[in-house]
Amino acid sequence: MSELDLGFMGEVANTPRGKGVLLCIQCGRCSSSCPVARLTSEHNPRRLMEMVIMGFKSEVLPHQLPWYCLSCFTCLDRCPQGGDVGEVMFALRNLAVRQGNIPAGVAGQAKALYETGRVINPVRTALDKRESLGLGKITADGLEEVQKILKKTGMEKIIQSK
Amino acid sequence: MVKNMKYAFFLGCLIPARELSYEVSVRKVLPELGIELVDMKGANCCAPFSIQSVDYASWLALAARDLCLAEEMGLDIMTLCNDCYESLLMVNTILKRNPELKEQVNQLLSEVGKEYKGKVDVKNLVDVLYGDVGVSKVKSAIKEPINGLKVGTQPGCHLTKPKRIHFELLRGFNDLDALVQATGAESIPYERKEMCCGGPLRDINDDLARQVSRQKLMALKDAEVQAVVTVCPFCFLQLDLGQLEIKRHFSEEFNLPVIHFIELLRMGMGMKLEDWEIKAHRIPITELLKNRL
Amino acid sequence: MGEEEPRIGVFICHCGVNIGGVVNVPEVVKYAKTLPNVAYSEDNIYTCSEAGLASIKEAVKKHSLNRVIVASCTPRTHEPLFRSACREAGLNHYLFEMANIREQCSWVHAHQHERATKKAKDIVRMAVARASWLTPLEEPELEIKDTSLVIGGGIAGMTAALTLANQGFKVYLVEKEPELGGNVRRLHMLYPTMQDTKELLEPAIKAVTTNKYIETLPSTMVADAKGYVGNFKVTLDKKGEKREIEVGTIIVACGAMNYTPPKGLYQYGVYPNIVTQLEMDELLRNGKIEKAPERVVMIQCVGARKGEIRALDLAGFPKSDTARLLAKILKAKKEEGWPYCSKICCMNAIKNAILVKDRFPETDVTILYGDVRVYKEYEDFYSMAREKQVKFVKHIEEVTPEITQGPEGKLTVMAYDALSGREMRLPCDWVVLSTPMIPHKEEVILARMLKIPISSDGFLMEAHVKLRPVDTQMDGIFLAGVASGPKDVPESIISAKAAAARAAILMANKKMRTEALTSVVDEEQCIGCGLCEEICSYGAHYLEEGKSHTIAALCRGCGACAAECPRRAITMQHFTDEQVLAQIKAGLTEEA
Amino acid sequence: MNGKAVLVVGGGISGIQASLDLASRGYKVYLVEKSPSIGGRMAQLDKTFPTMDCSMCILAPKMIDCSHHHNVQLLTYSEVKGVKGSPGNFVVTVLRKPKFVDETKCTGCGICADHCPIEVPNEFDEKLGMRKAIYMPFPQAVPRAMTVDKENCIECGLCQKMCQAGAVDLKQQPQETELNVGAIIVSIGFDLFDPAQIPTYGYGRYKNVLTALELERLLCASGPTGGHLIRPSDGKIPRKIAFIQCVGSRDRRFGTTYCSSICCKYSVKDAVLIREHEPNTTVSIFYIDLRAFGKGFQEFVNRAKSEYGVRFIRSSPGEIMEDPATKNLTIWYEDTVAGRIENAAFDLVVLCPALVPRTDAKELAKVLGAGVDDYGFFQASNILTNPVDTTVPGIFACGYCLGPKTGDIPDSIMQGSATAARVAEVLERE
Repeated sequence: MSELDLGFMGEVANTPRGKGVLLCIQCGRCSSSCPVARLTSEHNPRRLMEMVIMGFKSEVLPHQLPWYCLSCFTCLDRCPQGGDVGEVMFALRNLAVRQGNIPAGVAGQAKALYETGRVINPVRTALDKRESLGLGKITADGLEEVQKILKKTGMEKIIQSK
Repeated sequence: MVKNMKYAFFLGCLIPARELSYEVSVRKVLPELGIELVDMKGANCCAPFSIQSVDYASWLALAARDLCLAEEMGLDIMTLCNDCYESLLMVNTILKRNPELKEQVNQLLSEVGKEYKGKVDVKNLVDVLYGDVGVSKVKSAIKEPINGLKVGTQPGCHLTKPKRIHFELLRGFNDLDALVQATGAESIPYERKEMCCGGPLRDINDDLARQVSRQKLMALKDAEVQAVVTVCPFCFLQLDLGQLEIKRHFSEEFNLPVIHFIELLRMGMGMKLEDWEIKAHRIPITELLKNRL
Repeated sequence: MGEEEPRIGVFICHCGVNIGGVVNVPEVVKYAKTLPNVAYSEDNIYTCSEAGLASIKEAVKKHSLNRVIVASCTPRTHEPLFRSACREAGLNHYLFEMANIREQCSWVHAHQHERATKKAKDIVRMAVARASWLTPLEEPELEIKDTSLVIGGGIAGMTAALTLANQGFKVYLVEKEPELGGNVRRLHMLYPTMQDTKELLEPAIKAVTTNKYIETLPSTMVADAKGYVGNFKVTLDKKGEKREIEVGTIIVACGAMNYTPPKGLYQYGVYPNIVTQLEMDELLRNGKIEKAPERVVMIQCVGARKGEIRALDLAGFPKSDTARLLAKILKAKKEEGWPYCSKICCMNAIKNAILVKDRFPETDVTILYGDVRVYKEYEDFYSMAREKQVKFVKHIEEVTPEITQGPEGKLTVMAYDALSGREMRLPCDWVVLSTPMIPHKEEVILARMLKIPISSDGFLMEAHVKLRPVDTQMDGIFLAGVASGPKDVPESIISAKAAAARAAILMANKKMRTEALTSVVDEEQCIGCGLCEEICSYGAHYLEEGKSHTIAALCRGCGACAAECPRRAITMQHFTDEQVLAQIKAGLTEEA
Repeated sequence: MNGKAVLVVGGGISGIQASLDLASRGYKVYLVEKSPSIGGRMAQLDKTFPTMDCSMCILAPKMIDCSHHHNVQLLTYSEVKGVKGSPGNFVVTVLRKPKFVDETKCTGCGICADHCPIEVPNEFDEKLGMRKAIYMPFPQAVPRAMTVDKENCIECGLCQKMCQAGAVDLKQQPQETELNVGAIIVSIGFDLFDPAQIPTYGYGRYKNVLTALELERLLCASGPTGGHLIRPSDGKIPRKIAFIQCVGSRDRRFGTTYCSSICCKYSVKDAVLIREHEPNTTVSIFYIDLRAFGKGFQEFVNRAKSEYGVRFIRSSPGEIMEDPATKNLTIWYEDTVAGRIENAAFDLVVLCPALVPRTDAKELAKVLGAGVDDYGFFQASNILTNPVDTTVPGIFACGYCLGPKTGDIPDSIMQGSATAARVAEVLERE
């Protein structure tokens, strides 16, 4: 039995995308609508909200739980309380990242973003193909500004720490 | 009234890197319908969901920077990818409604000499075709109707959800179907149309991502459609490439061709696909469209 | 039998398909016509409809009927209607008889059409036999005194008193405590407006005490009550000083009390910082919680929604010793808890949670619930609490939360979170128990005195739980506030106003007629044994000069005295031996 | 009779109670009702908890009392169009819509309806049954007179020809009447939230998804199926039935954030009735919080569980899907206590929609100058101390038009009596 964190719900609720957790009445419309929850018992957005409310911080943040969400926003449409479960997931992932819990795929995209200004970059053959089709060049015109912004927001640090 | 048919064209990351055929078709078809596309020089990644998961402020600032570029161009944005669309649209909506947040974001942007003013709108390919061009004009542009083809459409989550954002803009769930019908093809209703393709779980839990796609494909198969029509390049990738992966992992074969909507429209307008474009589909479309290719 | 030959009209109702779908109604009509003294018979789709009633009136005139029988549903709901139709046709309404062929026939034999039809004929035959013996009766007219007694000076009692006084009726307002205000006095603030209770009470008390029509009698109990609707004689007792008043109506607003758990239940009374919501309210009001607690845990439904009271225990209402019986049940319930939902505890807990949060924003307030029953707009109050970061946790109620005390007096609640399936350890500084509102002893004594039955939950019973929620089975006595079950302030006020409205009807009319269905003592036969006085639950018999007499206004026509009388000196009007025996005989006779 | 008059708007149970209390107290009462008959929602119900009395059977005597009472004047098929004046002296304009039938002549025999060639869905039966263009909404209607529904009437004149009482008058004109009253009571009741607004539940698309009020009509012996519980798609007896709570209630998306207060309770009642009707039919109730407050309800829930085997599942389902071939329904839900996401097939699904203000509540409020609350219900002048006063002196409200003030029948009756008390307080003071 893990120790409950008294302030976890407040911590989540105080983030820009996490306020919805306070609206949750645990009705289960999100979980029964969630395409992932229907496939695996590991993911259950309703239970995740309950764990946040109760303060099971150590069971939520270091694990894969918030990363199962597809962000398909079905729950946002169906939540009768406007609890924005899918949005709260972003709040949880933001907090998880700050604890160092970031899946490799996401970390890779973030890194690419910082280094190139884009999360996906073309391979050599694609570049050649573009040229042969007369499509415009992919430039890095905005990169410098992107890096400045990411430094300012502190995301650069997160990227470098990985 | 003549609508402003000129857009700042936001390509995003995935399309220019991996789905050139989509880009080519858009560049061929839209001018024919009177849409002028102006490339956005210096645009950065929209900050999709993966980036939003890392940091909130970075998302707002990066998307706002793209919006600033469009403001400088004096044009509304048109996106192809649903991820780009939702990201830019949400930030645009949030910042327009929240002056305090706008102030904070502008503080970040001042670092790079930009200021978000909230003067442009964000649209998607479907919005532009449905709202600006109009179904009737699309229909009249069809020279070789795709008669007899039964398709299931995949508008993709972020074209329609959350409803409170999209419905306010009067952008509906059935816009894509109306456009598909205009090409002569038949849009068959199927269960779980609103369901996600599974793509966002790629690289996080590939197995689950495939299982979600599989559910979607099974529903499409049950409705006896001949092909899936997508708008979002991620949906396309997940459902097209995904079928090969499902075959590998579940030994289950759907053989359901996946087509970008713009390709359907292009063929209907009498512009044939080129060989490399046909081959860009991992599930072959040659059998299905043999008379048109 | 009356002087003229009986001419009976029999009206048989289809009740849509309720009866007509099972019983062959036309056949019963045909059969009825063959019975002795039946002059006319017909069927109606709905005899209770305006058309049906018009048809009865027409037939009475056209066929010179002097008895009317309607074979349809239950007299409980429909007899008054048909009786008034008879009256309008110029017939004494005691010459009307009802045969129930729905509840007692078509509904219970829905799949046996033929046998149901035969039974319907039997029932009609019995009614016809009885009807031949019916005699016209006159209903006594009673004077109604236009003064009222309101028992209980809480918010409901004060509201009822003011409502009557505002209409110009003299009201005696009796309160056992030295001050008015009742349960609300003990509260700090009222949900959902978070209004100070003083703002509610002070104007009300002032309005009551300055009203020239209201005589407020604090520190006073009702010692005895006699009489009947319109003419109650009540003895009041103010610390031994007795006084008798006469009133026309009585409104019982005697309130209820908060359940205090027995020592040891949820460690109540064992550890100091375990209190009820009411006690927490007082602590907050008096600023007794000085240091910000780290966490406050509230537990809902302590002693509520638990245990079973069998309705049988209270059925009947025997005169013998209701108070003792009830005391026994009350005691039993204290151990087991009360079976009902007390309705207001969820909002009360939320109110206190908000008060704690407002005072100590950093304090964690966790409410363990089974169901959050924040009905009506209180849902918004619940949302408000959640937005203030009060935590609501559905715990597995079957597992009683375990409360232990640590070294520095710190409490720990162990419970199961039903919705995450995890065991929770909740260290806390306070445990607050939400306990139900329960009936109190005075209520039981009053019930006995006023002869009002008690429902299975221990509260005073309404005349009809659905249709007559503030009336009692005793004419002229009404219920207001929580005496009939848990209510919050606005609900109590509404019920008090409703009770006042019902009482005002009687007093404004200044007189009323009562049932003629009463017992009559044949003084020649009576030996003055007093058995009837003893058996009567309503106090309708008294002995004078060695003979029993009936107070018609109190007699409910139950017939217990007639059955008990060793000399057969008591006759129940409208249920005479001749009438009943004729009916039974007809029942035992085979269909002709 | 003390010569003072009161207007009661809305002839449901609370309006009826207010009217009877006032009339018995000696006031002249004008009872205005929009539809052809008084009776309101209670008339539509099958049985009432906990006595399981047939709702109509206990209501009908009160309705008839109203029509017989020498102090009550019924103005059915009528609407309030204007109000002037002040407490003690209101002048009210009432529009009497033409019934095209002379109420004083009509005996309600129904021969006209037998011959009317036009059939339309009956609103009283929640459109599950049919009525004619000349009709009586239900057999126990008060006043017992026919009404011509001019929107659907083809003016063939058959009704006029068949009526032996000469009551049909197709040329009847609307009439405006002015009433002088001392006080006004509003008791116009509620409407149901349209469940089609929650598309994932398929109401309106799936034939076997019903509202609870539609179910009441199906269970009622005088309903469109004669009390046979059959499902609309194929007339078969449903063997698995589900109730879904909070359809539109407790929902911020539609502004209906309140709890409708009655759905949990009537669902348990309906479940028990169904089990008594069809012992081989199972019933599951999907709920969020089971709000069985009020006298006797918790005990009733316990009995429903133990004696009747009704299943209670703590869950608000995400969606319902229909099998196009069998029209059976699959509910996707999470048993939140077990933490399992499941789907289960049902033959019939009953949605319990939120109770919302009447569509014309705002208009009436405007005519009266009375305030409405955030939801559109009539606003009480002080929810604690004056719960049945509107914001206008001399105008009172009772029943569900005040919002879900616990809302069930006894509460509506208490409020009806309470408004009668308030009226007397105001009128006697002068």
